[in-house]
Amino acid sequence: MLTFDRIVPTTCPFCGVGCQINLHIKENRIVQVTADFDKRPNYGELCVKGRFGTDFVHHPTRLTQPLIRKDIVLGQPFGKARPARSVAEAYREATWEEALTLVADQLARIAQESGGDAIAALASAKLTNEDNYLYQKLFRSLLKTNHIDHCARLCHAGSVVGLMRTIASAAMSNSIEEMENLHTFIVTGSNTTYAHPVIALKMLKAVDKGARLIVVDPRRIDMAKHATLWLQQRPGTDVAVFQAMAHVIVNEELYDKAYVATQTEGFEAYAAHIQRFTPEWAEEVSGVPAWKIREAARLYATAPSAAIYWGMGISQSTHGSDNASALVNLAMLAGHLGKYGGGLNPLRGQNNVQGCSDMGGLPNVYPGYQPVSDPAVKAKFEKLWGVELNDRPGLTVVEMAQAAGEGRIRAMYVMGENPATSDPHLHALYEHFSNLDFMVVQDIFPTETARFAHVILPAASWAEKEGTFTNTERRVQRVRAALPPPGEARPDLDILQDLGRRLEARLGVHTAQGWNYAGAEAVWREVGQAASEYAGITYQRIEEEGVQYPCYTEDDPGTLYLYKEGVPRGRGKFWLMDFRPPVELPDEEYPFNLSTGRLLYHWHGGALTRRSRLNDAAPEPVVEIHPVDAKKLGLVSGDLAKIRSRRGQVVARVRVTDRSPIGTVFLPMHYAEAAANLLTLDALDPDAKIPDYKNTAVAVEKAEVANWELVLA
Amino acid sequence: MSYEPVLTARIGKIDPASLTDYEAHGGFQALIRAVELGPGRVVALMEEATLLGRGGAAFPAGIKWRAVHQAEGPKFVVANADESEPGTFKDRVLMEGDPYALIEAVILAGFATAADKGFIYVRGEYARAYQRLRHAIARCYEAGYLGRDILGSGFEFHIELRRGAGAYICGEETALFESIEGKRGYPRLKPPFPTQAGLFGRPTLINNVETLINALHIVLRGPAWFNSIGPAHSPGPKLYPLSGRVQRPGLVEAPMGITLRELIEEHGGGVSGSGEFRVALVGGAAGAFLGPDHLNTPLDFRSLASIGAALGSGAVIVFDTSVDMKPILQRIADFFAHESCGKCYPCQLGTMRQRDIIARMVAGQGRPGDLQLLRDIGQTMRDTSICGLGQTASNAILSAFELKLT
Amino acid sequence: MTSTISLTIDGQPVEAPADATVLQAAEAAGITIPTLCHHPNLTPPAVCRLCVVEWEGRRTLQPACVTQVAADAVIHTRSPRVDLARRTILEMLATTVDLSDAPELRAMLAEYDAHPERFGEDLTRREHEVIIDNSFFVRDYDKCVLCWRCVEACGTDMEHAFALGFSGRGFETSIATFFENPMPETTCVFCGNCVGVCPTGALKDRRVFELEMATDY
Amino acid sequence: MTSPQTLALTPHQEQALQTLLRRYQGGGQSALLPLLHDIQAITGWVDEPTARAVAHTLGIPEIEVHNVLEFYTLFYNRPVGKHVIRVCNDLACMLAGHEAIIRALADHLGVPEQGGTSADGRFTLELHPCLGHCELAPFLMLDEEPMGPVSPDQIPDLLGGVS
Repeated sequence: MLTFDRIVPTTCPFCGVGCQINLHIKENRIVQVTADFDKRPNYGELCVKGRFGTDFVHHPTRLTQPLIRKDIVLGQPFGKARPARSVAEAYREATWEEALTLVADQLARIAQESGGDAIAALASAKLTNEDNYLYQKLFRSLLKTNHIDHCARLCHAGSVVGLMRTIASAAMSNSIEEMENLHTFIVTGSNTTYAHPVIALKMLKAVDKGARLIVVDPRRIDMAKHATLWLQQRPGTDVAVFQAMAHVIVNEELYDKAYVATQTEGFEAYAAHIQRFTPEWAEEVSGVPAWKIREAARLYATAPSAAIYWGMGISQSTHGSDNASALVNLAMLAGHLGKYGGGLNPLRGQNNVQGCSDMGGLPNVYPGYQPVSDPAVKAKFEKLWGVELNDRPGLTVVEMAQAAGEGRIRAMYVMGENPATSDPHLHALYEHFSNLDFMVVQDIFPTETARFAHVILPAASWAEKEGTFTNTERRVQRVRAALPPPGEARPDLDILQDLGRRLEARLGVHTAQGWNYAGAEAVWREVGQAASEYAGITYQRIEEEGVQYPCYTEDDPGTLYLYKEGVPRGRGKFWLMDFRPPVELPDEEYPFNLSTGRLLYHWHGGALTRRSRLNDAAPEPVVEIHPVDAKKLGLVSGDLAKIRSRRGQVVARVRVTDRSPIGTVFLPMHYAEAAANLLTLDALDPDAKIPDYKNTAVAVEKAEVANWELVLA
Repeated sequence: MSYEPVLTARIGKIDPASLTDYEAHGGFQALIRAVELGPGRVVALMEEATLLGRGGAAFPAGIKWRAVHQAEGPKFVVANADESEPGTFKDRVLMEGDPYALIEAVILAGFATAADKGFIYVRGEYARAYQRLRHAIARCYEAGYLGRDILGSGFEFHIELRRGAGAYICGEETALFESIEGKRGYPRLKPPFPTQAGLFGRPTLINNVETLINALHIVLRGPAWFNSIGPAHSPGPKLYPLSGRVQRPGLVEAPMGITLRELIEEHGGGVSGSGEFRVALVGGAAGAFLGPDHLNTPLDFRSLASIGAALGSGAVIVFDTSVDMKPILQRIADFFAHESCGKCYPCQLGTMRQRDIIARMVAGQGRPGDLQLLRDIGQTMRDTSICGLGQTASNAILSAFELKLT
Repeated sequence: MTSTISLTIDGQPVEAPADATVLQAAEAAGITIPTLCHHPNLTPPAVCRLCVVEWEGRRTLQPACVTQVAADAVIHTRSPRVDLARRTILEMLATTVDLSDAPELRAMLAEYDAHPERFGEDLTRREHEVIIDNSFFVRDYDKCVLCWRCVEACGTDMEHAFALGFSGRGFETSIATFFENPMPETTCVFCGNCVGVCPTGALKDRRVFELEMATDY
Repeated sequence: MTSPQTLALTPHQEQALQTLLRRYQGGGQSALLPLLHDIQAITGWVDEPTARAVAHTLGIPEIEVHNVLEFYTLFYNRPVGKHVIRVCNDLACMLAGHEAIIRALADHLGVPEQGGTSADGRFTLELHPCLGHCELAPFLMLDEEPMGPVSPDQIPDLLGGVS
């Protein structure tokens, strides 16, 4: 029997469920992951990623030394960012002193030449709250730029806008522990068993106990098997289905009259507006039988309490904000807000996407969603940080890249993100990046994005540093250093503080706190000063189990579900919208719809999971094609297929399956060698600035050669 | 020999396929009577008759009928026809020779308890009984004894005939439910009991075939008649499947409490083989060996319990003095090792260890502590097994050692 | 709120909720009852029978993990009958499977003065090849005590994957996949929740297994 | 299970099997034993693809079919002879000389006395726990046909009369 050197409790680094795990360490390697059966939120349950996928931290391609482009000589001008074929060939090892001197010099120079608005920074949904807080503070306080964003833009921006404009709060309202006891619930645009496996288990327990599940999804996802009703809408027709449900709820007078009267506004106009969205009309548009829409509306509206859960399928759309607003309308009609087992619940994709947004990793808000454009807020932060601040909201992820292409952004700093896989229309992105005067990537692996950097800074992984993550249910949980970082890699907090000290010296700016925090805990205490909803959460309190914000004081137990006292906006606003089809529809030249998404065995851009044994379970890109389409194309499982859009092409292995409807092919987003985003388009939701990852017109044909060149190797 | 058989009266006299023949010999008179009396009165009759369950556990049938009668629907009646106890063939003879009687009894039980549906679970190996029941059920539907508005009573009832598939354990009532539900025949934990939560989690009346057939006669002839047969504590007619070394093996119907000697001498024509009685296994593999000292012990529930044995199914297998008992014990041990379902540890492990130890003893390689091991295993199985299989799996073997049969 | 009842456990007066199990009532009173198949997050299968207790007036010993308390019950968690049953079960288990990876069970063997060797050597054992058919975990059914935890975790108690079930029956039962296919060809999603609940090392992270092999030889 | 084996069905059997599966569509787990009995009446045993089809037909997890096939001795998930002879080897039949019957069958079929399938695949000999015909000992069942008491010299005729 093996004995371990130590067992370190921490938070899983993958999805937003935030499972509590124990790392069993032997000779500084993670050899086993377990979970305690009495600990929230997962109570001992894990998925394949959490239990078996953390070995990426030991992958031989970990960055262990600062790297600088070989052609850069200190003190000399150097060229634009352009992709290196191989990190090993194009970079030389450098000392931290040399690398950070270079970074500080260049950022200071560009800030002085063109102003802070020429600098953009990507924060990271993978990193800790403390990392992200300090990161945005560094760019805001020293470089005076609000061009700070992160990949939440690409996943839930539609949800955030849809929720903010109706109820003025974007977090998941209810909690994981309620899921086992649901009465009725809707799951839409969420392949929960893949993307949030442990949450799916709680939902299935509810179904076993008799809960009624309504799945609204074009794909035959596993949850559909367990559904009381499965509404299989045509891709991109979500609004039609939800508006028709609202039509039924209003016209059959199933709505919560007291709630609507006292807690909402705009009902009359809304009720009039939705008259044309009849179930029969919706059947025409979406393909969902009118009777099913009626039945779903009745099940949802007449339940004593009913929850709505959604994922990327709702938000990743050029009408993502409308999709989310349509769901808000339903919840307000039925009065399912502010109760146990109800609510509006966007399932957050990444381990700390909630926290990164909370910490101000967004272009328009400081920590705690306090607008940068609000003079009172600006004054508050100027006082707290002791520096002058910029009140112009910054650019979003895709806009930043586009601005780089136009020369308005000259420098980019990317910490723990990989836009060169996750952004839409990658060919355009590559061109934009290649126009940057200076680019820094701080990461644990030489990612696809790192190939554009002038300087690459090696960071500690999640298992090698202290801090906190905030899970999808707003629970702030501890992350602990279980291992030393490899080589000279350093925790992000150390790197940022070192850089902060250098920038202060060069720019002659001095923040009140300086850049010598005693550790992650000290940073977290400052977060509490910056935003009161975290003030009651201390490291001491979350030693054993996390606490759900809002939590204002140390004796505040935290918040299980939101809106008990009404929504933050005061009255919820019914949002009027029309049905808009997807931007790009299949046509003769590109006859199929491409939907992108996730697999169980991989996560996000694959930077981590492709470097773990998870890759053994799903080693190559696979495109799912419906049997009817496959027959037409002469394809069988195991063939190779070329998928072309107006923007690019990839080759993937064919799997014939009826999981997607006829006419839709599905490609996972995790494979750099067949990056789905080479195909997607960068048209954006007008409000949320989120691209549509679920509707791209493509052509599919048989391919003979895969030609997969593994960028990772 | 004043006793006139009732349970087996029609067997051999009627065509088992013929409903009219059955009706001509008193068939469906009990059901007609029951409909006249009404469910409450039928249940009361069952309570007044001291009918102890004939499957082996000797639980008072009236208590079960009352409990299910009072339970809220939907509810079920199940005929346990999974007769698998070695030496036992009584239910087979009843079903093959008089299949309509079982069907009538199930309908009657369903009527009395206001059940929604009946199941007859027939042992998988009993192909002939299954075919005859299947035929008979179809005839009963045609004749209106099954389906809607039976005998004009307004009562609707259906019977589904099920086949086992080779598992002794499915004679255990909750394992039988699992089997009908399409699962492995694992016995359930009790409580809850079948009358509370049985088949498909609903209140269920489950009786052995012989028990159900007795109900027909209790309704027709009355509890007083029933209680007057045999000993007062466990009265009524009883079927004794008699086999082994007797001159005339076969199914014997006699008043409860007949002695072993009467059974062998008067019904079985005496011991065969050497002609000299050595021992009898009473109650099948789950029962116990009785030696010459017990030839005059009445074969009823209480009398046998008082000497540490059990009537069980009533099966009696006779051994004469020429029989080598070692392979017999080995066979009993093998039987339980083969038939343990494997759910609970004491039985899963104990039946195999018992088999291993008997095997080495039979092979002349026994170890000094082996008998103690068998006793420890036996007590552990009896004390901790989930169901009757494990609880009784050592009885016969330990009783054989008591009688020094080896 | 359920009502509270009084009973006696090991001569000690105990108060317990009326719907508590004997195991819960005893634990609350600070009395330890050994368990094996019982797991707080899973439906108790009550198959191991190691938690049996003697309940005065009841014919058989009662499994504490599933038996509900009753007013005025007099219960003994240790008695000659209880100890004999636990010892015999443990001895039979130890002569059937490899308990080298089950320290809690080995401690129980010592506590109950179990002597598996008294059963002799010529016994039927359950022997299986180690199954290494995926990158995540190995299955070493030599060490499997058939506690059912993995099957329950794979089924409705946790994962709803239904990849695990049973082959054979009785002593010859083994945990198996559909037609004993390799894991990757089943409905397994490699959540490893089965590994997480396995009490004897029969299911093990492949890295741990490989490290042990490397150290052992 | 060693090498996976599959059923070789005639077109007629295949059609009967498909008809059966349609009849049981959506039947749920409670229909599992009846369906398996009905399938075996056509095919003799249940191979992996058929077991999978059973699960899909009834709408239950595949593993439940495996669990049941493995538990019940009358269900077979590996090939079995066209005819199955089950000889009772329990107490009453032992006392009536079942050994001679088994020996005669084993000799005739060329299979071990513990049971097995004849080389031509026509017969499988099985020893079976008490078949509940103790008054007819020694007893055997040829497929579903009960036979007893039988004597060893009847065996050749008995087998010769089978198609």
